[in-house]
Amino acid sequence: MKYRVLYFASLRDRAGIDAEQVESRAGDARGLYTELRARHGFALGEDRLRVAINGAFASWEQPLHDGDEVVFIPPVSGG
Amino acid sequence: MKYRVLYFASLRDRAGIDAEQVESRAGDARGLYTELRARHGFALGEDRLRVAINGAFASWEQPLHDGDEVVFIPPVSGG
Amino acid sequence: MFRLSETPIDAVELARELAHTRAGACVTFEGWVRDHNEGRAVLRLGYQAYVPLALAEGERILAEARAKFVVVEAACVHRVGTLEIGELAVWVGVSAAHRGAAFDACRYVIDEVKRRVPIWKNEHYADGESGWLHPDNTPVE
Amino acid sequence: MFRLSETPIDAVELARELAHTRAGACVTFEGWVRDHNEGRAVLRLGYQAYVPLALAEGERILAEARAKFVVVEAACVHRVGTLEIGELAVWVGVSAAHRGAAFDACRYVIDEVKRRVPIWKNEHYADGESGWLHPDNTPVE
Repeated sequence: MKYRVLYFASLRDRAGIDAEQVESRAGDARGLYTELRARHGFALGEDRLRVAINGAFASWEQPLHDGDEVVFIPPVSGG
Repeated sequence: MKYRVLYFASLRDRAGIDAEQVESRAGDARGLYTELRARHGFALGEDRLRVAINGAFASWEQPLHDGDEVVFIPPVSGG
Repeated sequence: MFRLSETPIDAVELARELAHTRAGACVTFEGWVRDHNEGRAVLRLGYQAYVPLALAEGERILAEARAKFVVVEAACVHRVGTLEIGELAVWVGVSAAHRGAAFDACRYVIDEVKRRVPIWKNEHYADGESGWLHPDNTPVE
Repeated sequence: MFRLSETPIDAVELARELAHTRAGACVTFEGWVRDHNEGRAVLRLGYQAYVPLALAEGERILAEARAKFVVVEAACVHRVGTLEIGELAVWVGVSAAHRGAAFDACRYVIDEVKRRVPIWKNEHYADGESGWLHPDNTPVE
């Protein structure tokens, strides 16, 4: 399936891109992150991240569908 | 002795004056208030008031001196 | 800086004086004249103050806030005289490196000002009556 | 109303929208860019946001504040992009009939915004380094 992945903060710096189309057989965000972490060498583990799917917070186990927008949310620091 | 007494809020309304010179034999604010309460018919008892002498909070028993400025402070309501 | 003002309070000008490159947080409190109190329609307010003691007590409260909380600047201005509905009656501003101290100090100052500073509020009601109020907004007599 | 702004925040204009004749209290919080953090000299900041989720989460927080506390108006604007020292990074304003609710709601909004809204601060230090920060202002990595 194809997913659109957006990167922010330290993940963006590490990946070197804001966003990418990903072709993957991962059926949830957990599997997808494992793949992308290996590819880009992300330092942050899943326990430090939250997941958003199509603009809403979601669980790591929520099934992904073709075309979903997936965002791994590093620890926030607004304000 | 002569004291200068200032009135505020409901005491001012009741006395009908902002301030007055008072000739009194009272040696402290407690005695002075007893006299003035009888004269002006103040509703507020001592337990509802604080005392200021020469611009600083003071006790009801602090000895008064000739020429002191005495203020009986009704419950405040700024803000 | 604690002041009493007979003219409208300029909150923008006051807030400017709180700024400092060390300060990361600024909390302000504004007390406005409401159109009602305890269920009665209010037309306007009058504030009386025993000026020298109000100034001294106000400065004492600001000094206490600076001692209790790690703040950069703390200031308060209170109106006296006649105020219409919606007018700014009291302004408190605190800047600090961190927001916890700014919130706590701002709250401390307005709570203590209302509790201790010799200022009295006289509400003028729509029914033609008026009355002096307690700190809890109930009538004095 | 929760907004993200790429241009300087006009706190005066925002505060005007909080006024209401029912409101007797207004508390505002301003977060300014400090010249230091954790002992390091800071030159400027950059804020990134995941915009649609930041807006949704910001509105959710304001709705929670309105449900938890008796307020008249509650609003928040957060800057994104590059900010210099002393610039206003985030503004929260709450009006209410009584000051307790205004303080508590304002504090709730800024605490939750810092904890939950997907906005990231990148500090640029005087020594040429930069780094993404945690909510507790320690570096991410």
